[in-house]
Amino acid sequence: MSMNQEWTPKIVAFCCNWCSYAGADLAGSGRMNYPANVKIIRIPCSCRLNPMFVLRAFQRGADGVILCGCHPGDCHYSTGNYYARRRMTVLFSLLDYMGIERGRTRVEWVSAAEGAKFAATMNDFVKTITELGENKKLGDLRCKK
Amino acid sequence: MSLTNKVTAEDVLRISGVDASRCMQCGKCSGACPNYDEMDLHPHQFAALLRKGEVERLMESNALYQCLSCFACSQRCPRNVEPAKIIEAVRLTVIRQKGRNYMTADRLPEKLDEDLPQQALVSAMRKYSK
Amino acid sequence: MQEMIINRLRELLADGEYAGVIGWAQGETPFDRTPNLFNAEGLDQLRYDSFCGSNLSKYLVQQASKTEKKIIALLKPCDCYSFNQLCTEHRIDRNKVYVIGVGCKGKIDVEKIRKAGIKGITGITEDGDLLKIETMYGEKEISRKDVLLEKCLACKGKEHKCADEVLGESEETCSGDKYAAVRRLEAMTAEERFEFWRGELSKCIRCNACRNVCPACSCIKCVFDNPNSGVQNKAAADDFEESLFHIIRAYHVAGRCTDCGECSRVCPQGIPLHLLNRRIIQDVNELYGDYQAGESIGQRHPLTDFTLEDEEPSVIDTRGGGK
Amino acid sequence: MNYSYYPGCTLKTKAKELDIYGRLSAAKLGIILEEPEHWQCCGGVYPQGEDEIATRLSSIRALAAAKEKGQDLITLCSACHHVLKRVNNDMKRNATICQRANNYLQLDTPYRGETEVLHYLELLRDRIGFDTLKSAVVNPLKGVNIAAYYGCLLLRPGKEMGFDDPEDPCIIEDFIRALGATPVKYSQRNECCGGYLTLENKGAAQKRAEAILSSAADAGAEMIVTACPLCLYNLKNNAKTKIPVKYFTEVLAEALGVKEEL
Amino acid sequence: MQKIGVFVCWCGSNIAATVDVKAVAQALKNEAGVVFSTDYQYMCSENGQAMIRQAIKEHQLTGIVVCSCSPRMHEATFRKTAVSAGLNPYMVEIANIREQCSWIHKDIAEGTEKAIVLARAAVAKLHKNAPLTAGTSPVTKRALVIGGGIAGIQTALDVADAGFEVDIVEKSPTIGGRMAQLDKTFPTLDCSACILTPKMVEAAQHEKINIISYAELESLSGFVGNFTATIRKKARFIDEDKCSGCGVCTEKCPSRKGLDEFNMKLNKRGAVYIPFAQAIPNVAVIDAEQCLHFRTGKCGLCQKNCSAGAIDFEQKDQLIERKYGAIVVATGFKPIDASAFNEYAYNDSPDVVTSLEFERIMNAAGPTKGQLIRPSDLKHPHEIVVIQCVGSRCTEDKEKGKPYCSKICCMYTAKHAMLVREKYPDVKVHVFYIDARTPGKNFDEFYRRAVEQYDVDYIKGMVGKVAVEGDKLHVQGSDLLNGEQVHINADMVVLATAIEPDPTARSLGTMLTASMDTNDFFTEAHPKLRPVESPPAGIFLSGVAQGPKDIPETVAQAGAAAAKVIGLLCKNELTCNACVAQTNEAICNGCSQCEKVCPYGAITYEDKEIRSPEFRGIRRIATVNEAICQGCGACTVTCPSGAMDLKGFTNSQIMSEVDAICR
Repeated sequence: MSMNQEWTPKIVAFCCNWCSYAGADLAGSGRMNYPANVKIIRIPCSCRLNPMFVLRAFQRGADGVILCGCHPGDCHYSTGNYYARRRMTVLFSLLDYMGIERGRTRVEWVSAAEGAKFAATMNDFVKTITELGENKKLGDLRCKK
Repeated sequence: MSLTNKVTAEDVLRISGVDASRCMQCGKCSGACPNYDEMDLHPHQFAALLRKGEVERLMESNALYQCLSCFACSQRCPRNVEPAKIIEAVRLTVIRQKGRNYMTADRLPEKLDEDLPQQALVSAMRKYSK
Repeated sequence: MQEMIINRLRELLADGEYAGVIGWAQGETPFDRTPNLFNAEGLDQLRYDSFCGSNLSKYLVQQASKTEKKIIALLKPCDCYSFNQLCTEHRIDRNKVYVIGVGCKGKIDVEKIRKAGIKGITGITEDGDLLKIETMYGEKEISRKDVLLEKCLACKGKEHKCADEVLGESEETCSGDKYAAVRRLEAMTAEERFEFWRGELSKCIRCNACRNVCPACSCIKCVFDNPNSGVQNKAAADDFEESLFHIIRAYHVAGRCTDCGECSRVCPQGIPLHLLNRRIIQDVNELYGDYQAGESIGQRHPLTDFTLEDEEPSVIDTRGGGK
Repeated sequence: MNYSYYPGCTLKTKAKELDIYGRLSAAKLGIILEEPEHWQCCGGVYPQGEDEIATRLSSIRALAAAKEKGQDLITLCSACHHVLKRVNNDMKRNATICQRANNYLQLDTPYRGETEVLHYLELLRDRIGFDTLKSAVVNPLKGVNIAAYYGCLLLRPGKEMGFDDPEDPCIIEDFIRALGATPVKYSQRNECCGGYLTLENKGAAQKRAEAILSSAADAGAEMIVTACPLCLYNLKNNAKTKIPVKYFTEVLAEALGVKEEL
Repeated sequence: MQKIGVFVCWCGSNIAATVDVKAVAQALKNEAGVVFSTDYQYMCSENGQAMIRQAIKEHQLTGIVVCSCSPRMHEATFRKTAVSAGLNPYMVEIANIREQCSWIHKDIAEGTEKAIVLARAAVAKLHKNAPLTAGTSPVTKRALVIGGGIAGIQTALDVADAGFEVDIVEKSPTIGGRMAQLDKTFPTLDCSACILTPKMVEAAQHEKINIISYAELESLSGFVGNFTATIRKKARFIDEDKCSGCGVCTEKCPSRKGLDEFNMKLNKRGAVYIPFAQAIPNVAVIDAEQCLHFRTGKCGLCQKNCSAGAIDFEQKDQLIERKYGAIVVATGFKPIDASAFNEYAYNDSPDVVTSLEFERIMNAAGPTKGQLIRPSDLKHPHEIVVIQCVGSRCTEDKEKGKPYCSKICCMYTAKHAMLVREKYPDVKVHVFYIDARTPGKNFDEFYRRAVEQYDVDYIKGMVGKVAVEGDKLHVQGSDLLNGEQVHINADMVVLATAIEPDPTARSLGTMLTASMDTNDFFTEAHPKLRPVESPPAGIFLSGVAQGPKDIPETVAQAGAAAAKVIGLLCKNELTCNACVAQTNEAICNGCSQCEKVCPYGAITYEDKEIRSPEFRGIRRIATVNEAICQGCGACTVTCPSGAMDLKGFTNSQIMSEVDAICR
């Protein structure tokens, strides 16, 4: 359905229900544009993001994965984002170590009041991923070639 | 005095790096100014007139040469407007124009006395001429 | 040493208080030592020498829960960390195991001897720091420290962290910076690192040896075997999945891996899998403070913990290392 | 401890006392001040215009030279301190100025504000400590009521200078106390003396100077100390009220017993 | 296999303008399991819902996907619709094609394509949904009010009058708060104490209210309806039950160095003191830092003279643990520290005072017994300057001050000016102001009265410098209207300082997980529609803790918070979250990692008999308390075997969404 067959990045954004999903809604009601490549998956808390979901997204052809959650200290469940912060740090570092482009994964804290930040973050992330180009490595870490 | 290039409020804002729109016209700058009585325009007016784009009025002001550069206005401004920077920027736009040096070296000797430190001369030349 | 252990075990097993001993027996090839459960009668078959590199702690997960009686385990200093970690995770009941710490001065990697060009090995005898190797082509010599197992070079020390009694002397065999290999990789460009890992992981045949030996991989049912996990695959469905397997495995044991090095030791393809885990250990220590999994029982590992001041994930962009 | 030291033009001519007593005292306190071989005048006025690059260069050269030696840069003259400190801030925080200045200078390694600029008084307070200074005093100035005159340049803008609370400074009072004298607080100590206008509008400068001196006199000051040559000139020459005005380094040298008659 | 119905909403033109809704409905027909797909102008309307109900029945749908606005808007609506047609409410998924699609995109092709992907993801997730039933949890019928000022007192009274138990925790030795320190109130000029103290007494005597003074919240756990609070009751070294408040101890105390907090530290008090005459509880307190007994081991005069035997030097802090159903934050404010504003000579002269200090000077029970005299020499002032907006309305990059308008200063300044002129017509009062902000009932009339009737000199402009010159305060400021710099030799200067949240607010906010703004005011759950609730359920806001306000606004908000609390406590039980964690016992290792990351302590372990292909026998298994679990999912990621999963957001549901999006 796209106008032309040029490559555009596929971005999966995991948003916690309480802050960032609401922030994305606010970006919407404020008519703040960001690219349509970004598709949001609602999770209850940033700590629900299993690293397996990130890898799965890449495996299935995503070019970038971003996690948005409440700011540290503001987690609806008190501590969820603190765990998410450590988990993603370790995961991203491991992917970096395996030679995957650093820019493909990101964590950003977006509150329910930060619609503008949500839109700006997505615009910036899409820009970064577009510059990085297609995700070849993670989909293409061919083992038998 | 005719200007070859018209100086705009944007020029002054750019040179000064100041955001004049933050000014709420509380007048604390002018209340703090130690040389208020010597000036025809006062610090808060520099922000206000700049907002209105009336740069020419500012450029013709005698206040440009009465400002002590003591930064009391900038220091005490509750909104970080820094009027001292606006005054300096306007002064720069004036002396950068042809024939608008406020002070020239040949005028200096008459003003000197024995004890006057270099600092006074250097700064005067820098402030009032190209 | 072996005699001393067997004699002590005979004493312990004499009154039937213990169900048996987890120790090493002769394997299929001359220098292979395989885990085995011994009773008093079978003790003659017990082996303890420089080839007993394997970590026995994982075998206690099943054995110790089978019987009411206590079981005796022979653990080298490094095995103790895995043992403690499994106790922390309630996979082993500490009260049901009598741990004999056995002395260790580093174990020998026969592959390294072969790689040094010594072929047709028929026998190996030790003479202090020197190994005398009988081959079909005559006797050769090689320095013992040159053929130690990879994991011995990252030795965590000679202390047994959980022993009820200790038999024999131990020596620390750590050689320099254990993160040296990790740092070498870090110093490469992203492209080079990617090529390195692609090269290594493409050798994987999904034999699951690493998973089966890993003391941290003690799950009743592995996520890769679980149809509901979303990552189930017996054999790789697509090419990405081998590496996915290793990334997920490394991540799953993050914070719990004691750096025992068994994964790399058993890999038939010689993939340096421990370099994945060791990088995570390095990260965790740098970012969240020094932590050694299995140092003691009951620790809270760094990924189940946090501080308010933890670094943001973007720290990776600015930290030294990766280019 | 070795520091780079930027004296500035005035200290080489009309304000020799400020410089010489500063050096003598530093030597007594075990501080080695190294004056770079080639330094240029800082210009005396901080160029507030964001597009003024050329007028910042002489300061940056001095700052970069200190960086080469791996030393902090010590200043004495208030004006030089003000200019160097703020230009250094620009090099740290204003990417455009930093880049444009470096384009001009073509240094071996670009200068990005790495040097720390310290005023002599900050050196005494933060590196040596007023307690240490106190114990080094041999001629305590007992019973002398000294008023500090801060002026503008050391204090403002407070956020950039980071020198002291610009509305309630205490560093010179603490300094006076360390020398055994009694500090006199008065309301005009951080108000401008009008020195810059001494050439243009002597009347205004006289009015400001008188306001300061009479306020200090009312508060019981017997002496005023300052760090600025222009302030010193103005307070001495343009006020009706007469109180001795001295450089702070002169009383420092006196208290440390290293004062020589010049 | 599910039988899924897809319903695409136009939302008038909100969606239909940038998403081809018919194309979306058409495209979804081709998805596996979708047996019905349609579009309609307003799905949330009665007609739209009827259409859904009919389709569910007609096509025997097992689940529905509604492509509409955010689930935060109408998920509950469509769940109810589903229930009324006999479906489980959790067999409903929403594809957010308005906020996250039509409203942010302009190109219709782009919008339509994205809407289809979002709808597909919802269908993919729905395939893995299972019917869920929510549990219930009981409600503890007691409220905790933190802060005993007028806000806390009013909320407590209203809740208690409805028949529920209320505990007030107050950190100082008495309730009353800032209002107790005020002399008169604007715009009526009635005496603050006269209207406040009856309320304090009422609270103290109310059988449902329990005042825990000199105490602070130490920790809090639990969730709405089921909070457990630990309260630290600080040792006051006085037995509250024995002390009669006679005050003999305060007279006998030889220590006179303590600063009287109630009088803004303008005078000294003894080490044992009662904050003010109408304090509640009317019980003394010992300031251990000043007390000679604690400092030297000697003295004990108070103890010797206490006929009630109430002095107890051995008293220790006491920890009280209690359960609550609701929590009200009423922590109030304090004036900012004026010492950062020495351009107004606050540090240089005792005759420069803040407005709250001035309030105490004007008060008959204050340090000067209500006499207007200067703190420095106790002389009567003849000229007073008030400076407004001290520390208010500053930009955030300024090193001092607050970015907001403190709201009450214009009015209390007019009050001060008026009171001075009324009592001492010989005193000139000048007020420097930027704007006189008086939007309130009878406020502007009040301010005008100060100008017209009392001849208060309002000068539009700010003061640049206050200089202490001899025994005068030289005030130099702008008169913007007359275009001149004015110089006033005043005898006193009053600083109308900004107010800021109480310093305990930040740590309390963290403890309650209640969000706060950058100025440490508590944030409302919704700025318009839920102004007295904090985002976490069961936490309510009362008074200035939420933002600057005057007394009537505070009282009104306190009542509103009370109404919300009563609404909650009326219920016998709350419906729990149905989306809770669940253990797959067949594969749980019992490794105890999930328990470590659970913020609610909802996970425990039991030895259970397990019969599965992998294991037969008794094994340690994790169990989730569904009433406690809030469904964050932290445990699911920590679980190495994947035995722990989150209902409604299962691993396979999320993975299906990922797959559908990346398809």
